[in-house]
Formats: sequence, structure tokens, C-alpha cells
Amino acid sequence: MELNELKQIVEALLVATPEPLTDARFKACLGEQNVEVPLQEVINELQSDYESSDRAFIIKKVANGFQLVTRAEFETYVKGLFSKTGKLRLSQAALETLAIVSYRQPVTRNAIEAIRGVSSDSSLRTLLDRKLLEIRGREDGPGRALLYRTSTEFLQYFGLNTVKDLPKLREVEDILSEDQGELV
Amino acid sequence: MELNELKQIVEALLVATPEPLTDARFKACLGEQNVEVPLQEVINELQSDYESSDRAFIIKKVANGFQLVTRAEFETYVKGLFSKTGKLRLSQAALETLAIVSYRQPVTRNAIEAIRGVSSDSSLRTLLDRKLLEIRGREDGPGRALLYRTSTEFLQYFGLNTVKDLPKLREVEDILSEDQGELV
Amino acid sequence: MITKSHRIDLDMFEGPLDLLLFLIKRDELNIYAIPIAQITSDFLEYVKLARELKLHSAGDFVLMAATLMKIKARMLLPIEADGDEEIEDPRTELMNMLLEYKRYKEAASAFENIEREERPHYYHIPSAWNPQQEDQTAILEDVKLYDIMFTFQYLLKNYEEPVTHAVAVEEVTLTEQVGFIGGLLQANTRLSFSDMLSKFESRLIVVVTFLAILEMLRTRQIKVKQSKLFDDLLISRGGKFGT
Repeated sequence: MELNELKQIVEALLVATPEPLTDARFKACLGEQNVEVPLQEVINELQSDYESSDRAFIIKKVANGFQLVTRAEFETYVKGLFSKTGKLRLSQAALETLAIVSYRQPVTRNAIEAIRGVSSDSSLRTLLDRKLLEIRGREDGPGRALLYRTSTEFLQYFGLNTVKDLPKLREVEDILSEDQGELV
Repeated sequence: MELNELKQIVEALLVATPEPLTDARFKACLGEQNVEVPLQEVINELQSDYESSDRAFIIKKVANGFQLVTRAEFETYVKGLFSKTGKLRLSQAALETLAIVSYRQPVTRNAIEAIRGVSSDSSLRTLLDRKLLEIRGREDGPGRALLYRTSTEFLQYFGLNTVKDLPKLREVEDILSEDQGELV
Repeated sequence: MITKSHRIDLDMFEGPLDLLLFLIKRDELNIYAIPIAQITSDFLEYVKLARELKLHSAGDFVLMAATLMKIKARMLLPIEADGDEEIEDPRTELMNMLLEYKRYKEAASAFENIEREERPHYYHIPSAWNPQQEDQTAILEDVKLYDIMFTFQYLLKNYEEPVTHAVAVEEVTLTEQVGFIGGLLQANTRLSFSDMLSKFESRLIVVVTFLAILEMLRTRQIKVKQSKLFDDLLISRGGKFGT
């Protein structure tokens, strides 16, 4: 298959896919056809086409796949599609809850509340509503509590490929030494 | 505003819009800015750009608005995105039926329809087709109605070991009741 | 100590740990050796001022107040040197909680920054494409277990006879609960805190009752004793009881 034809197919898939286009999904769509060019290479070609032809969108690598996103400079207009304010921002409580789940997953509600020191029902609900978290199975222990995890939508929301791309959690020792420093 | 700039804005809107872009929505996104060119004209310009540059997508007019769709010739590839091994897209009707079977299984079609208040024949068929549900035996009563249950595939999809691992109603209430947090 | 900061809205804080971190930072306290008496009284000032605080977190603030008071009581007890066993500082657990919370609070602000950077990008949302789609009106992008639960609960609500919840809105005031505790202490010399709380069904009453105990402690109408850390609190008449 020629590169040009391949570019068109990938473009069609990017327009139609409801979730990031992964290498595996790309292969599945091609079926029996033999393709030597890796997806990443086709993407690079398309990306530079879009740049040189001044398209209003780019290809973003997210959740180990590729998706079309609008270029940042059009935010002023695009946000009008959603509501007066555009995307809703997460509250501090929701961000804290999300941070705990990200680094501790899978994690129970009790474990989250033990760290935050407050009941976290309503943040959990918001995060489930927005599909940034999902319920995934139960703990093995006696209580068999529900376990929470981050979702693919979480990766998209923060533009990450995997949870491993998150900034590292600071070590307690670091916090302590800094605080001691402040005191002196 | 120049036509080129306008074309880019419309393109960004087409990429990001969750529903067909109407004239009214387009105007709302432009806000205070005065634009003399009608949306239809910008669309025509974009459309011919896409044709001449061999893009894999076109702009389609539907229900008073415009949206990006892949060109028909790529359908062979695009349908691979939605094949059975992929993520599921369920209609609201199918989801409701699935939810009832999950929590009430084994359950008859009559019982499902009593809760939903509408005939659920076609959703049951879809769910059986996609192997999310299966038929397991018949009711003891006089009608000997077929009994529906969720399948092993269903459990795997949600990362559950057994049906008992589904969130219990009490847990559902815990997460869903908005008042709980506020009232206490 | 409230004079230092004037009045600060408890709404600013995500919870009791957040408030404690704020107090530690404001007063440049050493987190290794938190002056527990000072921080307890500051903390209680805030909780008292915030009687009209967001009720859903009130219980958590009250719980922390109880914990602080326990630690404070424990610090006052003479240390019994028991062989070579090292005696743990009663504040250690609190310190660990504060540090752990601080890590995630920092992470949350990193998340906020990423959120801001990602904000201007909007993902392409494809129009529905599914030849077998039976119902074009509502397509769910991606079904989660939560959708199943939510849907079932929603259906049940519409299906079952609407149950009329007899929610008697319990109007409990601080004064009433002060009177209530006073009454109990007329009849009994000692009250168990946990026994008393277990009688209440709503957390709102628990919270108000606890605030009443704090108030009565302050005005010395009652005394509160605790024999061991994390033991039940025993309430008895104070020097100014009945005045």
C-alpha cells in the first residue's frame, strides 16, 4: 500500500474514532492487508501536512493512541460550543481525590477519606459523572469494598499517555527537609 | 475578518462540536465579532479545499447543521473501529435493559418490560448478539418464560469476578445520593 | 489566637488536615514537634466560629477536634518508662497524616496546572457511526459500571411506588443540646461520650452535641476525662456546673 493511501486511511480513522487510535486498533482496521509503515510514521506525515496547510487541528498522542484536537489558539471560539465558560474546571476537593486515586489505584473510598481526612462522596460522584474515574472490582479483604481507578478519559483530560507520565509524588523526607529549612 | 481566518475557525468548530454546527451556534461562538459571510459560504470553501487536497473526510449537512464525516469509500476500514472486540457503544435502551438484567437476574422479559415501561425486544436481541447477555433456562411458573442473565464476557468487560461483585444497591445509594454529603 | 488572623472562613479549607497545615504554616510551627496545646485551641476556635460551616464536613472537623484533645490529654500524662520499650510520641500519627495529606495536596496543584495547559485543546468528537444502531437518539460513548448502576437506580426510582420519606427535619440548637447534657448530668454523675452519641441517628445531632460539649468545657460546666489514648471520653460535672 502506498504511503498516500495509508495517510488517507489513518485520517479517516482519526475522524471517526471515538477514542484514541492505538496501534492495535489500527492493525485491526486494516484487516488482512499487509502494511510495513508503522502508525507513528504515518501520523508524523499527516501532522506535517496539517501544519503546512494551516489546518485548525493537530494530532495529539494520548492514552497510547492518537486523536484529533483543535489548536489552542481557537479556544476563544470553540469554548462557545459548550457553555458560556467552556470546560468546567475541577474543584480543589475533586483534584485532591483524583490525585489520590491516580497514585494509589486501585483504591477504596475509605483509603481516600483516610488521607484527605474528610468524606469524599461528592467528589467521587463528580469524578464518576465526568468519567474521569471508574469503579473496577472489589478489594479482597473482608469488607470487599469497591475499588476506584482512573479511566482513559482521565488520560485524555490531562493529555497523558499513561498514568506513569504523571509528575512524581514528592517523598515525605523532601517535604520535611524543606519545612525544616523554612524554619531556620 | 478575513475569509481564511473564518475558514480556520469554522474548521476548529467542526472538529470539536459534539452535535451538528448550526448557524445560530456558529454566531454564538463568534460572539461580538461582526461577520458578513454566511456559514454556508465558508462551508463551501472548506468543502472544496478538502476535495482538492484529497482529505479523507467531507462536511455533511444534517439536521440544519454541519459535521465532519469520513468519506464513504473508507467505510471498510472505519467499521473496524466498532467491531465486537472494541469498546461498546450501547443505546440508552440497551443500557437500561442491561442494567435491569444485571441487578435482577435471572429475569424474564416481562419483568424487564415492567420496569422500563416499554417493549425491550430489540435491546434484548442486541445484547444477546453482543454476548453481553445469555439465556439460561426457563421460569418455573405456568408461562415457562425464558430467563436472562449476564454473560461471562459482561463480567470481564467490567473487571468483575462474579455477579456478586456488582455494586450493591446500598453502595449505589451511597455514591449517588447527593444529599448525603450535604445533610450530615 | 484568633486575633492573629482575624476570621477565616472554614470554607477555605478542604478539611481538618488542610486547616491544621494552614495553622502550622502560619505560625511557623515545627511539624516534628507540634505544640499540641496551642494548635488545639486554635483549631477549636475555628470550629466554634464555624458553627454555620459546610455541614457535610462538620463531622470531620469535630472528629479531628476530639483527636487533638486526646493527644493533648495523653501529652499531660506522666510517661511510665516501661523497660526498654520506646514510648511513641502521641503526635507521631498526626504528623504522618499531615505529611501524607500534604503530598497529595501538592499533587493536586500539579494536576491543576496540567488541567490549565490542556484546557485550550478540544478533542474531536466524531458523529455517531454505527450501522446497527437501533436507537439513534442516545448513544453512549463508553459504558462504565457506573452507568449500569446509575441507570438501574434511576429506573427503580421511576418504577416503584414513590416512598414518602418521613424526614422530620431535626432542628437541634446548641442551647438545646447544652440543656440536654446538663439534664443527663443531673441524673448521672458520669456520661460516656460514645454511649451518648450512639443514641443519635443523625450526624447533624452528633455534631451539634459535640459542639455543646466544647462549649460546656469552655465554660467549665463539665469535665472530660480519658484514661487512655483513643479510649472513650467520660463526661462529668465541672466546677461551674449548673451556674
